[in-house]
Amino acid sequence: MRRYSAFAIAREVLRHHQGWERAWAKPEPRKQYDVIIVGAGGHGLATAYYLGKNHGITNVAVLEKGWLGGGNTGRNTTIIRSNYLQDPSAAIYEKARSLYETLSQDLNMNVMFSPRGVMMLAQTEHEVRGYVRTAHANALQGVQTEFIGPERVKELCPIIRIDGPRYPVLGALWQARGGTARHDAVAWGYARACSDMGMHIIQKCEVTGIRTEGGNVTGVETTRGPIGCSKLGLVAAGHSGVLAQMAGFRLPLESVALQALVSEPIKPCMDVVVMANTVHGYMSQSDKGEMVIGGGTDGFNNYTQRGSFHHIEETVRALVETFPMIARLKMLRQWGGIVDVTGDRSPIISPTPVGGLFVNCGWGTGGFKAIPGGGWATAEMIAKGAPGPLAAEFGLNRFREGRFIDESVAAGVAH
Amino acid sequence: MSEPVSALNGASFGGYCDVTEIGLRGMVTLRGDLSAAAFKKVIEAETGLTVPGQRKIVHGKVVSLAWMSPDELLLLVSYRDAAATAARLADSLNHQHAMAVDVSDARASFRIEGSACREVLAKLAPVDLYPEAFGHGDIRRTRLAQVAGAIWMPDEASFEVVCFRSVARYVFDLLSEAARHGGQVGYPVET
Amino acid sequence: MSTRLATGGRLIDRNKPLGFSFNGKRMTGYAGDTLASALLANGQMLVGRSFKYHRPRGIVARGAEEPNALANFGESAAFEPNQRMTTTPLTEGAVIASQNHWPSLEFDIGAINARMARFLPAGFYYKTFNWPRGFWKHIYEPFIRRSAGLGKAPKERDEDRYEHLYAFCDVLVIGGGIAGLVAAKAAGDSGQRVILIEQTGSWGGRAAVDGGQIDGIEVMQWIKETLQELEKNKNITIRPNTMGAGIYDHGYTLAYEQTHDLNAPRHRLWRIRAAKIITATGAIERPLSFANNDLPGVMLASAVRDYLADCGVSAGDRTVIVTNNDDAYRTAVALKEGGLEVPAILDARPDPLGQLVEKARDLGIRVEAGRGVASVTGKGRVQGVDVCLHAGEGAVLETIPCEAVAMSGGWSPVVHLWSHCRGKLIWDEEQAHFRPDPSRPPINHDGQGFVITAGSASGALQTNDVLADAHRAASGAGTPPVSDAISEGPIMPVWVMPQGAGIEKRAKMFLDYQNDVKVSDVQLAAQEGYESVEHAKRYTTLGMATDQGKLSNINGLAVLSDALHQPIPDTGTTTFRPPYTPISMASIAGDARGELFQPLRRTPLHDWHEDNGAHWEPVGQWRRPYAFVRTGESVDQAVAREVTATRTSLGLLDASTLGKIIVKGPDAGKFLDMMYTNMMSNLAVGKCRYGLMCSENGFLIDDGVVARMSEDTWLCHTTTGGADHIHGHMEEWLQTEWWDWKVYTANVTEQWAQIGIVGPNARKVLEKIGGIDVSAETLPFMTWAEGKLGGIPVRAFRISFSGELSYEIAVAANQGRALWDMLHAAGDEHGATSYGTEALHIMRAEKGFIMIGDETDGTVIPQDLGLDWAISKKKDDYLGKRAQARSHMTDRNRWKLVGLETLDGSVLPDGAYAVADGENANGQRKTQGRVTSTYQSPTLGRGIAMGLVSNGPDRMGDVLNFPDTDGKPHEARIVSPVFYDPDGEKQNV
Amino acid sequence: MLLITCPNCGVAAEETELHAGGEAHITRFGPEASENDFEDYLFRRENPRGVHFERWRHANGCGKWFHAARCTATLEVFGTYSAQTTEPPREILETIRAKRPAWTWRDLK
Repeated sequence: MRRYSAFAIAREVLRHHQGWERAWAKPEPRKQYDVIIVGAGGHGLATAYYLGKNHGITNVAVLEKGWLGGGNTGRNTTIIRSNYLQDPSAAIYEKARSLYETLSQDLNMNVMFSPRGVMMLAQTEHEVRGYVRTAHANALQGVQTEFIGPERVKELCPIIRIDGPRYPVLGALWQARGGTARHDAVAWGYARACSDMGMHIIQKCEVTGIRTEGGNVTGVETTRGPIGCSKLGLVAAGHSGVLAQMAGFRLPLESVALQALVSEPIKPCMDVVVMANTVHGYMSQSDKGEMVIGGGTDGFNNYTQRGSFHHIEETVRALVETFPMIARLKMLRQWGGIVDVTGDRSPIISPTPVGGLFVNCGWGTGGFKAIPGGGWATAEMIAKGAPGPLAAEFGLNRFREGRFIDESVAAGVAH
Repeated sequence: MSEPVSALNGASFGGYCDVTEIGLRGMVTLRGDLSAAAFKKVIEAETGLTVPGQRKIVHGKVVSLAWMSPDELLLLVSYRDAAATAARLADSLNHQHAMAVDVSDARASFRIEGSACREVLAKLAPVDLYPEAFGHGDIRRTRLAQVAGAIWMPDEASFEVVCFRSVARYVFDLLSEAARHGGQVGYPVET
Repeated sequence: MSTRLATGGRLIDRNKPLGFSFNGKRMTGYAGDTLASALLANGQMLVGRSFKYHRPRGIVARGAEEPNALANFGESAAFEPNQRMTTTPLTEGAVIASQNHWPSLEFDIGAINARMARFLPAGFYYKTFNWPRGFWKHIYEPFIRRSAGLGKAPKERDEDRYEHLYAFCDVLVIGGGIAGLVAAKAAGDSGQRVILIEQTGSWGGRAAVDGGQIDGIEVMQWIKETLQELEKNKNITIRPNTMGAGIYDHGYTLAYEQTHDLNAPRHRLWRIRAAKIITATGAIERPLSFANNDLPGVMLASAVRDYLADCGVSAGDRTVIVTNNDDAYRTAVALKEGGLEVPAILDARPDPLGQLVEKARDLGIRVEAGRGVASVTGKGRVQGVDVCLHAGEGAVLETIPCEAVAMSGGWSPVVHLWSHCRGKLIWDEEQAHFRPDPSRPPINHDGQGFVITAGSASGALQTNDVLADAHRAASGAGTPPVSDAISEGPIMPVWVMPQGAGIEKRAKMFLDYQNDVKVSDVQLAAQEGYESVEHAKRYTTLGMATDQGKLSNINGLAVLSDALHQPIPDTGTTTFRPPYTPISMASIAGDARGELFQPLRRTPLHDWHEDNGAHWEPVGQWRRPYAFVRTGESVDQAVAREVTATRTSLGLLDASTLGKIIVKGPDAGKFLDMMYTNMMSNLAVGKCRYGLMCSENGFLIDDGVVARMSEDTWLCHTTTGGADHIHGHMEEWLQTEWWDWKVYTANVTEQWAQIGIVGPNARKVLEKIGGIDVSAETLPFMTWAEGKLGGIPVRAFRISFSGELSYEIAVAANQGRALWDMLHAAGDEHGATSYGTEALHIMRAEKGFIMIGDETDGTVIPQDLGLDWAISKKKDDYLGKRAQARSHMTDRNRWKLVGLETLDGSVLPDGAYAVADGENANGQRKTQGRVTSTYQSPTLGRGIAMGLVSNGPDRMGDVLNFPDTDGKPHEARIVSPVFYDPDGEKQNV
Repeated sequence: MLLITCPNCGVAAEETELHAGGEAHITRFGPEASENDFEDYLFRRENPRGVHFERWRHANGCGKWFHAARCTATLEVFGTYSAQTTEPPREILETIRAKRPAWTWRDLK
C-alpha cells in the first residue's frame, strides 16, 4: 500500500493525481475463509482490522450487502465520548475513545478525530445529581470528566443560553477529550488497512442464509454464492435480528429509526459538542461549518431509514430554545438510520447458541463512538472463542439473569 | 365559605377570533358499558338526553353529554350541580359496574369565536376541520400542540375547548397566539 | 456587463423603485426583482466566492437551483446567512453582503487556494494532516474550520413569529406551472378538495416566459383565466410563496410558506395530509462541463432568458449560446428579439435541425454545429470563448469575444419529492435524464401509490406532453388543453466538452460550483475505488452543498459512470432527502418558543408561590417550589428555616402534584394486588396503606399511599412524576391483559389541591378552623375521613412523609387557594411556614424514608431498600415478582439501603461511590456502594446520608471511604437509615 | 408520519396522537415461569423486516389500546383491531396473505 502523506500528494500533483491506487481491493470471494464478518460498517471493519492486527488472523472476508460504511457509520452525528456511568460501558467506550486518539496514524488515513470536548447539560436538579454521580464513577473508571458550572458552560460555548426561562443550565458533565471524527473516513480507513492486510472486503454481497452443522457454523449463503468459514461474526446493527433468525435464534433487539439533520454551513461559532437530554437534542459544528443535530428515536419498529417529522420538530424546538442564534439558520438535510435497541439499551458482544457464531449489535444510538473498542473486543472474542474483559459484561445471558447495564439511569437518553 | 375560582378566572383575548376562558363548569366523567340498556336508562333518566354515538356530543337546555370512548361519557352540567349530579348518578348506577366522578375542578374550558375559528384550531390540532369533516354535533379528543384536549362546536361559528386545569394558561396562550391579528390564513374555509 | 434594459420585464414594476445595498454600495432595483436580478441590473456579476478554492463566482440560475449566489442578508435580529439571492424578493432597504471572502469580495486572500488547487484534489484531507499527531486538532483543523463555512453566524435572538397549520385534502398539487394548474383544475372540477402550492410568487412556470398559446389564447391570458376559475371553486385552496419541502410517509407533506408580510408570521409550516399528491415540480436545466464553466457570466440558458423576460435584465450585450438541445435556441431568439447580440450558437450536435434551429438561423444568428467550448476566457468574468470541435480534444478554432455564456446541457425532471418516500426512477436514454417510474411509486398506508408526477416532473418536456400528462395525472375529464408549441429536435447527451478533453481541461470543469467539485475529482474518486455513488459523493462532496446538487448530480453521475465504464442506471442516484430547499429552523419550532416552548403545569397555588419568593424546581412539566426564599436569606438558609419551623411548630406544603387515581369495581382489589407488591384487597374502608409498584422487570417504579374509599373503590396516590404514567400503566394492564376484570380507573389528580399540614401544631390549626374531627381518636395515623373545613368540603388523610404529626387535606382545586389562605391565617400564631421540595426531602431522609428517583434509579428492587415488609408473602403473583427471583436479583451481595454517617459530621459528597480494594479486569477501581441521598440535617446539626452498600445491612458499624472526584477521602460509618425519631413517637400523637 | 385508524373511536389518527406499545400477542409469564419463558416474554421480540403485529394506544385521543398489523419495511398498514384478543383476527390474516403469499408468522399455519 502506498502511504498517504503531504509528500505523496506533492508527488502526485506532477501527474495530475493519475497515480493514486485503489483505497481497497475489489476481490472475487474465495470458497472458504477462517473468519467471515457480516457487515462492513465501522464495527465490522474494525473487528476485521483487529483480528489481523492483534491476533494475526488475516484470512478474513467482510461481506456487505450494500456499500461499505453505508449504514449507521455514515449516518450518525459523529460524537465520540466515554463519560458513561456503568463500569462496563465506561470501559469499552473509553477504550474506543483512546484508540480514536491515534487512529489517523494507525490507519494512515486522516479520520479527523477532533477532541474538542463534549458537554452534557444538566437542566434539572435530578440531572445535576445524575451527572455528579457519573463524574464520581468516571473518576474511579479512569475516564477524565468533570462537572462544571453554568459560567464555565457559557465560556466553553458562548452561543448557548444558560438562563433560559424553562430549563436554565445548572451545569454540565464535561469531557475535554471527547469530540468528533469524520465518520466516512473511519470506515474507509479501516477498509483500506484491512485490504492492505490481504483481507477481502466484498460489497454488494448480501447474506441470505447461514449454514450450520451439528450446531456449529460452517458458512453463509450469499447473493454471490455460498462461502464457507470456521467462524462467523454478525456485525450488522439494525439487521442483526434478521440474520440471527437465519441462524435459528432470536436476539433481544428491536430496530427503530433514529434521525439527524444538518444546517447550512456557517462560519465557526461552536467549538464543542453539546448534548441536552432534558429537552432531547444535541448539536455540534462540523469542519464544513454545518450544525450537526440529533435527537431521539421513533417508538415503533422501522426498517425504512426515514423517521417521523415530529421528532425533528421536537429536537429543533429544543435547540432553538437552547441556542437562540440557530433560529435563522436553515435545515439543509435530514435523514434517518436504523438502530438496534436492546432491553437495557446497552450493546451485545457475545457468543450465541450456535458454535463459532458471534454477534456484535445492539449499540442503539451509541455505535459510532464505540467503533474501535467494539471492534477490538469483538476481534478478541472471535479469536479466542470467548469474550475478554471488555466484552464479558455484554453477553446475551445478562437478560436472563437480570444483570442489566442501564445507562439511562443517569442521563435519560444515552447517545 | 369562599367562592370557587376557575383556573384563569375568565381570562379573554381579542384577535381575529376571540378567545375566552369559560370559567366554572360542571363536568362528570361516566364510565360503564355504553351499549348496556341499564346504563343508558340511568344516564338518559338523569340527563334527559339520549346517549350519543361515537365521537358525538348532544346538547340539552342546561346539560350536554359527550362520547369520550367506547366506555366513557362526559356530562357537562352547571358547576353548582356537579357534585350532586355525580353523587346521584353514582347512587343510581350502584347496582351495575359503572363509575361517576366529579371532575369539574380538574379541567379548564375555552370558547373560540369568530368566522375563522376553524383555522385557529387547525394551527394546533392534527384534525381535519373542514366543514364536511367536522361540525356542530361532533366532538374530537386530540392533541393541542403539546397537550391533550377535546374540541367541539356548540354552533357553526365557535368552538369549545377542554383541557386539564394545570395547563390552562398554556392552552390559553396557544389559542391567543394562533388567533393573533395578522395570522389569518384562510384555510379551512370560514364558517 | 449585465444591465437593465430600457424596456421589458413582466414581473417588475418600474414605478416602484427600491433602494438596497450590496457590500455597502447603494443600488436600486424595482418591486418584483429578486436580489439576483437587482444585482445583475446593477452590473454586479461577481456575487460570491466558492467554498474550497474561493474562486470568484456569479449568478448561474434563476431559482432554487442556484449554487453560487448566497448572501449574508439583513441586519441584527433579522440577519440571515446563506440567503439564496435568486429566490429572495428585493425589499426596500435590503442589506446584502457577499460571503466567504477576506478582506473583500474583489480581493480575497483565500483565493490562494485556487492557485493551490492542484494540491487540493478530492479527498486530500484524508491523505494528509495526519502527522504529527495532535497537529490536526491544534494547527490544521482550526485553519480549515476558519476557511470553511459560508455565511456568518447570526448573533441575536430572532424576534419574528412563526406558526404551524394542519391541512387535509384529497389532492395536493405541488407546483404552479401550467402542469400544476391543469392538474388542480381537473381535480377540482371532479369535486375533490384540492390544495395547490407554488414556491414562487408567480404562476405559470416556464410557459409564462416561453409564451405561445394554449387552447387558442395567449399563455399569460390562459394562466390568468385558469387561476380565476380555480379561485372560484370553494374546494380549492391556492397558495403562492409556498414550497413543497418534503413528502413523508402516509401522505404527510411539509409545505413551507414565506408570507413576505410584516404583520403575519414570517414563515408558516403547513403539515398537509393528502390522500393523493401530484408533484408538478417541473425540470431543471443542466450546465455543461467545459473548462472555466464557473466564470461569472456563464449562466444557464433558461436563466438568461428568464432574467430578460421577467426582469428586463440582460446578462451581457454579447452572449454566446452553448448547447446540446433545441431549448437553448429560445434564449438566442429571445436575446436577438430583445435587441442584444448573439455572436454564435455553439451546438455540440453534428446536424441540429428542427423549427427552433431554423428560427434562429432566420434571425441571422450564426449556428455552429458540432462545436463546443474549449475554454471560457477572461479574468474574474467572461471575456470570450475558445471554440473547438466537440468531437475533438479541444484544439482552439477561434476565439469569440463575449460578455456572457448561456449554456444548456438538457433538462432533468425535479424528482426530489417523488423520491423522498422512495419512489423509484428510471433512466430515459432518449432525453438523457432520470425520471419517475410510475410503476414504482411511494407506498401509502393502504399499500397503494400516493404520489403522481405531472408535466415535466414526469419527464414530459414538450408543452403538449406537459398538458396531457398533467391532465392524466389528475384523471381529468374530457380532453387536455392543447398548445401551439413547435416540435423540438432530439438532444445529444454531453457530459464532458469537448469529448476528448485532457486532464488539464477536466481539472477546470466544474460540476458542483459551490463545493468546487470538478470532473477530475469524480474521476479520481472512481480511480481510487470510491465506486458507489454514495462513496463518490462523500469523497468528493459532490451534491452536498446548500443546493443539494440540483445542478451537479446528473452530470456527476454521468462522469462517474463513464469512469467506471458502466451505464448510468447501474450507477444509480444518491438518496434524495427532505427538504427540497433549506427551511428555517424557526419555522420548524413554530410558536413553541419562550412561554410556549413546553407546557408549564401549574398547581392551584402556583401564583401564591410565585408571589412568595418561590425558588422554582422543574419536576416533569410541573414547577414546584424548591424553597421559599425571604429577603436577605440564601436558598440553603431558607431550606433550614423551613425544616426547623416544621419540626418545631407548623409547616404547610403544596402536595397538589401528587398523583390521585380512583380504582373502582368488583375486581378492583384483585387488580391492585397485582399492581402493588403489598396486599391492597384487605385494606379496610377508611384506612390508608403505603404501597410499592414494580415494573414487570422487577424494578421499583413508584410508591404512594393507597386509601380505601368504599367497598369497591380505592384511591391510589402516586409520585408527582407518576400520576400520568401510572394511570397509563394501570389502563394498559386492564385493557391489554386482564380485560375481563371489572375495573374502572379515573385519574383525578387535578380535581384536587392537596395541602400538607405538618408539625406539632398541625392538629391545633385544623381544630381552630373547625369542621371535620381530626382528633387522634377519630382520625388515627394511616386513616382518612371526609368532611368540611371552614365550610369547604375536604378529605383529610392522616399520613406523614416527615415523621411529624401530619395531615394531607384534599380540597377541590378551585377552592385550593381559599383553603391555603385560611390555613396561613389560622396558623399565623404558630408561625405557619410554607416549605418546598428540598425541606420535604431532608425531613424524609432524616426519617429514613426512600424517595423514588433518589434511592431508586430504575435498577433498584424493593428488596434492596429493606422494604420486604411491603412485599406480601401471601400473594402468589404481582407485577415484578418473577423478575425478582432471577439470579442477579437474589444475589446476597446486592447493594442494599443503609444510613451513612461521616466520622467528622461533614456532608458526604452527593453521588460518591464507596471504593473497595483493587481494580477490575478493565483497570477500573472496584466499588462496593454509593451515596443515594446526602444532606446537612438542620435537625441533627450534622451531615446525614443514605446509600446502597454491598450487603450493607449486615455490615453495621463498618467504615467506608467515599472519595471525592479529586480523590479526597470521605469516611463514613454504616448506620441505620432512620436518623430521627426511630420509634415514631412524633407522628403517632 | 404514520396514519393509523383507531378501531375504538374510528379516528384515522396521526402518529402524534398515538403511543407505540411494541409487539402484540405476547403471553405473560408469571412467578412459575421457566427462566427461558420469562426471558422470552420480557426481551425476545420478533422484530421482523416485514409484517409486524403491534400495540398502539390512542393516547391523545380516546385513550384506548388497539392492535395494528403493519409492515416495518414499507409501513403499509394491513389493518387495526381490538387489543382484547390473543391472536390476529382472521380477516386481518387473510388481508396479509392476499398481499404477502409467502408470509409466515410464529407457528401460525
